[in-house]
Amino acid sequence: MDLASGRIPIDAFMKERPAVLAAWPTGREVERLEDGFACQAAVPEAKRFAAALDRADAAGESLVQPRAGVCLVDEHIKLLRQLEAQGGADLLPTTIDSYTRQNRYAEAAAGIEESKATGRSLLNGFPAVNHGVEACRRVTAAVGRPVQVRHGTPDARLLAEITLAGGFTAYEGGGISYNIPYAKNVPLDRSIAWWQYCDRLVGLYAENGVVVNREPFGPLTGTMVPPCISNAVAVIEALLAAEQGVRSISVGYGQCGNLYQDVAAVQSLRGLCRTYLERFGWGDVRLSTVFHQWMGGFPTDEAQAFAVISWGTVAAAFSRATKIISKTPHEASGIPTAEANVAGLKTTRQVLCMFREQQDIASAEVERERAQIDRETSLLIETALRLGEGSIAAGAVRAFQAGALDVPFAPSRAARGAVMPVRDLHGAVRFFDFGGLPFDEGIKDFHRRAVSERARAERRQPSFQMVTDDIYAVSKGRLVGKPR
Amino acid sequence: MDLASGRIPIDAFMKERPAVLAAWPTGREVERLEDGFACQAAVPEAKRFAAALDRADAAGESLVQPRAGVCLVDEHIKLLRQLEAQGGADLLPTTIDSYTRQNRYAEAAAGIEESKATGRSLLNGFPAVNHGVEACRRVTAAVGRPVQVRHGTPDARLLAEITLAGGFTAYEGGGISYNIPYAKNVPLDRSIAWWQYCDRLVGLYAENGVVVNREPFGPLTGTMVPPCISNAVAVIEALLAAEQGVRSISVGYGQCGNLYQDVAAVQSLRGLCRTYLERFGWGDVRLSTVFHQWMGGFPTDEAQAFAVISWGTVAAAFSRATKIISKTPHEASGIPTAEANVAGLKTTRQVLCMFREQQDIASAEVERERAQIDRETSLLIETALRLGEGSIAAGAVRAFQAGALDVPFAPSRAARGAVMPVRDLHGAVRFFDFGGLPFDEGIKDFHRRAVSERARAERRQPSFQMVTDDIYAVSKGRLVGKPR
Amino acid sequence: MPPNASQGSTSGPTMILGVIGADCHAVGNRILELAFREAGLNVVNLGVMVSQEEFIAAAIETRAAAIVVSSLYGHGEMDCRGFREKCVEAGLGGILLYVGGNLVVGKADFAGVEAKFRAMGFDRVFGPGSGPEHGIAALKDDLRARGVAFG
Amino acid sequence: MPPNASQGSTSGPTMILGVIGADCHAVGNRILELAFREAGLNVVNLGVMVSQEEFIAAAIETRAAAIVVSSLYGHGEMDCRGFREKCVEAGLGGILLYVGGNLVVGKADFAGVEAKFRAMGFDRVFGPGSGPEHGIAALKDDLRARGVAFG
Ligand code: B12
Ligand code: B12
Repeated sequence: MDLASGRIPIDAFMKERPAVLAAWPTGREVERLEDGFACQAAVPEAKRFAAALDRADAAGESLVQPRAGVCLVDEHIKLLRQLEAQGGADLLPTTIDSYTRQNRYAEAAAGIEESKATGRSLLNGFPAVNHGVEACRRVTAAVGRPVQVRHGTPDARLLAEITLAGGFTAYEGGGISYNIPYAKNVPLDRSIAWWQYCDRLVGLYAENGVVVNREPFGPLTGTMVPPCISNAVAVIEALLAAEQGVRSISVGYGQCGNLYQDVAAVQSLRGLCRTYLERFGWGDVRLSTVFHQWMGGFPTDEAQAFAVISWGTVAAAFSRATKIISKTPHEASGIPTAEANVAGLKTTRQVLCMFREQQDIASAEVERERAQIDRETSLLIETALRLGEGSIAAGAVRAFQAGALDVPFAPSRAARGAVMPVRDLHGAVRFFDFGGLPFDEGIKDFHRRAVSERARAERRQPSFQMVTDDIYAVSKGRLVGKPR
Repeated sequence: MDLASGRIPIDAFMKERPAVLAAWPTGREVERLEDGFACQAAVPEAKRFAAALDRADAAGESLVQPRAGVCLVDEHIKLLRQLEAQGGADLLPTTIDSYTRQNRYAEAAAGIEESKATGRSLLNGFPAVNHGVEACRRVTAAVGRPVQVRHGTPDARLLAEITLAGGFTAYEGGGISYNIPYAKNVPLDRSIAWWQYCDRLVGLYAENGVVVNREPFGPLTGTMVPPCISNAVAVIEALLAAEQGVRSISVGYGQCGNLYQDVAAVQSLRGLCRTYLERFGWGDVRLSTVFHQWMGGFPTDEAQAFAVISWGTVAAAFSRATKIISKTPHEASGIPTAEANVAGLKTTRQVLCMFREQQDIASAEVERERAQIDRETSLLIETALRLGEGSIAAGAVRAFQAGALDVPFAPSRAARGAVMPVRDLHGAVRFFDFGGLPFDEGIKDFHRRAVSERARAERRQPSFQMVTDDIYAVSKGRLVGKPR
Repeated sequence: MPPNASQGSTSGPTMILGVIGADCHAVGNRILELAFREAGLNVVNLGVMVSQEEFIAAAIETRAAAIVVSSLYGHGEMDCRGFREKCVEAGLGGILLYVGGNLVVGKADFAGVEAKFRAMGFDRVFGPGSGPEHGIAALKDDLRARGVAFG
Repeated sequence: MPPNASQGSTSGPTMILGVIGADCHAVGNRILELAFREAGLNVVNLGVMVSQEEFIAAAIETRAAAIVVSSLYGHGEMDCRGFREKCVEAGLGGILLYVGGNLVVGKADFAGVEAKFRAMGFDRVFGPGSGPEHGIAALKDDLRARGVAFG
């Protein structure tokens, strides 16, 4: 399927569909779209993701969701039940394994066999495509909370077909956010086109009366991504989703670390996304926000990890995000056990409930950061839109080609990888290298000043060493990386 | 010794001294004051508590100190070394057991014997009086950090004599703060007089060239103590200490829970204490502040306890306190193991280092709270000073007699126990019952409005049930207690 | 009745409440008093820092059906030793004896702690995390078994 | 040299660096490249998502002394199986083979993980928490033992 400008015509979608389903035998199970609509229509209100987010947003509450997925169906169900019952998760995940994410279903099949044989999960997630529709329905039926598919798949068309027909009521990802951080050789026009398919599919479900929530993956590479970059990508993906008929969108943000910048970033994200949706005539799309606890390297020590989890929750609480994605004390070591995941949820809930009632941080710092992020993000979005000459999708592709959109530390060749972030004196993420971003001198000066202020304080030149120090900082017990 | 008005004359002190030392055989070991001075003079600068606080204060850093003490000397040394080496504690404690605190040295002796016999600590702290001077010197010499005596002893004269001669460079407590929360039948004029003795002793050391830090116990009963009450007591005890010649004073505050109120309380405490010291001519006393992580009931779940520890550290970091007293994940269950104590230290350090570089919370909320606390605290202090007719000590005694100073949930008959705190809508601690506190209508109205605002939101009448809900709240995962 | 005890006016069975030894933890005691009273008991609360002798004297004087001991500070093991024997000597051999709180020094396996205090003659033992409701429920059962109902 | 690899200009011994399998974790790889290069090695970095075949082809082409494999995402065990055998087949039987990262799914006892990868023929195995400095120190020792010095 080619990059569409505007909504994919239904016949083009239907023409593409057989090839998608043919990619793996389980594709046959979802041939009749009506079966999927019927399955979704039977999901009770309490288990509908979009509805839960709307309720929380209206009540001004934050919901908590962990990440979790293991290879085998029964073990996965057991895991989700534990997270629900013991961890008190408001929303449940099903994290997909890395082979499935790369459409390497044969390798996933080998992983399933070996997991069965050895009795431990050899895959880092739940291979939903291999398991097929019935297994998905067993999973979504087995728990009392809404369940989302969380992954990192450039071509997630078959996965979407199977999991939506399987009763999952939310689907994470996007053509940019599930390519740039997750792939190496996938051209951006390909992944965006594939995700237009996914969004169109979700739009079809909506046309048939069932709203499935869509969530662009906010944190991107999770490593000091400046808020303007992740927010611009989130807004563009929200527009791309709305264009295909998606009715419920959650835009996400990965904690950068400075409280004021984090709070401002979430406020800015919500505000700008709402503005742009309205501008394009999709003002009636339900919008909510997601706050990811620290997505960079964690400390291996569990007591320190609990601190990082708590710290993220403080920022999440003050940012009034609709949903918080929680981490675990095992983060630095490996996929968490159910117990470690429950512990992360409990820490998160405790901090959330102790801070949630407190007054907003209405300080001048937040105002300043928000104005800055608004300005930078708008510039990035406007440039992409202009480059698209009427096509949002084409604009995104061309912006990345031109380096006018870029993501630090991205493995993908589709990103220029020329931008480089660094922390300022107070730990806010600034630009060390602007790459090809279309910033005016005012913006550039702001960042240069911030970086040189820190450099002076540390008596060293701004350099990549400073960035490296920052990358390690949190895992070594700091926010700002200090000279060795 | 009687309640002195002004500094105790040296001959009166010396007359009192033999009886103090006669209370337990180890008292004989400290007969020659010069031995103590010499021992203290030999303590290197790096291990002097007051100096460490001064350095931190000048650098704008916060030091971290745990609580810890076990019955036997070798075990206690091992414990402190672990807290230093693995926990990275900046300052070390020696927490004294409860029998010693009540001067029940015979029972402490039995505890020592049984601990030796069974191989586990049967006492909840280190019985320093029973162990004697040499043991204390072994403890303070065995570690590389300054060590403080932390206890809760109304009559701590002999303990002070022995531990100061034993090389401890800081001594917690005060005539009010170590009576009202820690005793039942000890008259306040007695405990204040005993603590005048302790302060005079510290003053004598200072006259002889060694500055020992003194720290009034800030949190009192640790249970929703309104900031004005604990701050007023802290300032009065600081004045009493300075009056006896103490040269280094740390005033402490126990976290109440609302971030803005907590930050404001520490700011107000430092400001008012400085003002009053100057007013009485002791402006050259070194002053620092202490922030106690949540002192009320903890959750039994350790993941939740880590959240409470982190939450306290956030408030501590933003309050810029000189010292943070850390809790542990075992808090709700029992005296922590060394490992649990290390975990608490690590969590604290991680949060501290991630927040410390961030900008101050300069919001209108903090300003408002600070003005309120300033006003209330000044009123309490002024009333006590007026009642004292020139004697700070007598003023404190009379204020408590009149109920013009009072502490919620105090076990002591020396407090009227008529004040009752409750949280407002945002979790700040307000007054539900003013008891006999000398507040004007303006102050009272402020609190009444805050309480009725919450009551309206919860659709119930303000009642003691609300207070009970608040007492349980943190241990049950909230800040503000909700109706059941 | 002991001079400093606070007493309610309910007509239900009488119980003695207090925190034993040199223990000054007052908050839980205050809440227990209210909760047991609300549940219909006639609570004689001796407050904190109560000796075995004071508990027993109050129980004799008020013909109490139960003594409810708290210990939070860790010395519970030492403070509670010989309590049942003293009760027997005082002619209170059959009185219900409850104990709860943070009974020993350190975070301990509760089963071991319970066994220890049961062996000392306590009828019921409650660890960290148990609230008044657990004590009240137990007291209802145990008193009903002795033919006394309340609440 | 493979088309997408980045290579430094140092004259030290050559090593191949990359993240194996379907693994996209790019940050550590970037830092390792810099660190090994600073230590004096000629680093050929294949980046993320590298197959065994690509590693081996690059090693042959550049006559590398060592292959340094990262695996972060948990599938390391499956991805690394047979690597040594493939090296032997390709005539690289003696090449140093290092692996590091979060090698298996879950928080695992490191000794077990190490044994597993040693048995697969890796010369050195590094777990979570090991940084470039550990790899560099080991490489110095191992290459010195083979008569090659650098840095
Ligand atoms: C950032 C991050 C991401 C980013 C990566 C962005 C990018 N493209 O680079 C995003 C969000 C995209 C991501 C995705 C995923 N991630 Co990830 N991620 C992390 C995280 C938080 C930090 C990694 C990092 O950058 N660290 C900083 C760098 C400097 O450290 P490093 O990567 O560990 O590398 C150092 C060492 O490992 C060592 N080292 C590495 N190799 C070698 C070799 C030798 C010889 C030596 C000596 C040393 C050495 O030196 C390196 C430099 O210091 C880690 C957890 C953590 N560490 O805290 C999880 C983690 C690695 N991810 C994990 C997983 C499972 C995934 C996903 C599968 C799904 C998910 N849960 O979201 C996908 C993977 C998709 C795929 N196909 O690979 C797991 C792996 C679990 C396991 N092994 O059991 C981890 C451990 C988190 C967890 N506990 O669940 N992730
Ligand atoms: C507040 C507090 C203080 C305050 C007390 C103020 C006051 N006068 O009341 C201050 C700061 C003064 C204090 C001092 C000390 N404390 Co203190 N304190 C606490 C803390 C944090 C909360 C206690 C509290 O009020 N909880 C709220 C109330 C509602 O709960 P509660 O007291 O647990 O009571 C409930 C239950 O236990 C139960 N219960 C109690 N008895 C019974 C009986 C029955 C039959 C039943 C069914 C239930 C029941 O019901 C009660 C109501 O819900 C606890 C730790 C915790 N729980 O988080 C430590 C704790 C009790 N303290 C402890 C210690 C050691 C001390 C000190 C010796 C020294 C120190 N470390 O500072 C001194 C004691 C001095 C002395 N002579 O007693 C330890 C005890 C350790 C142990 N057992 O191994 C604890 C557990 C902290 C710790 N982990 O180290 N403390």
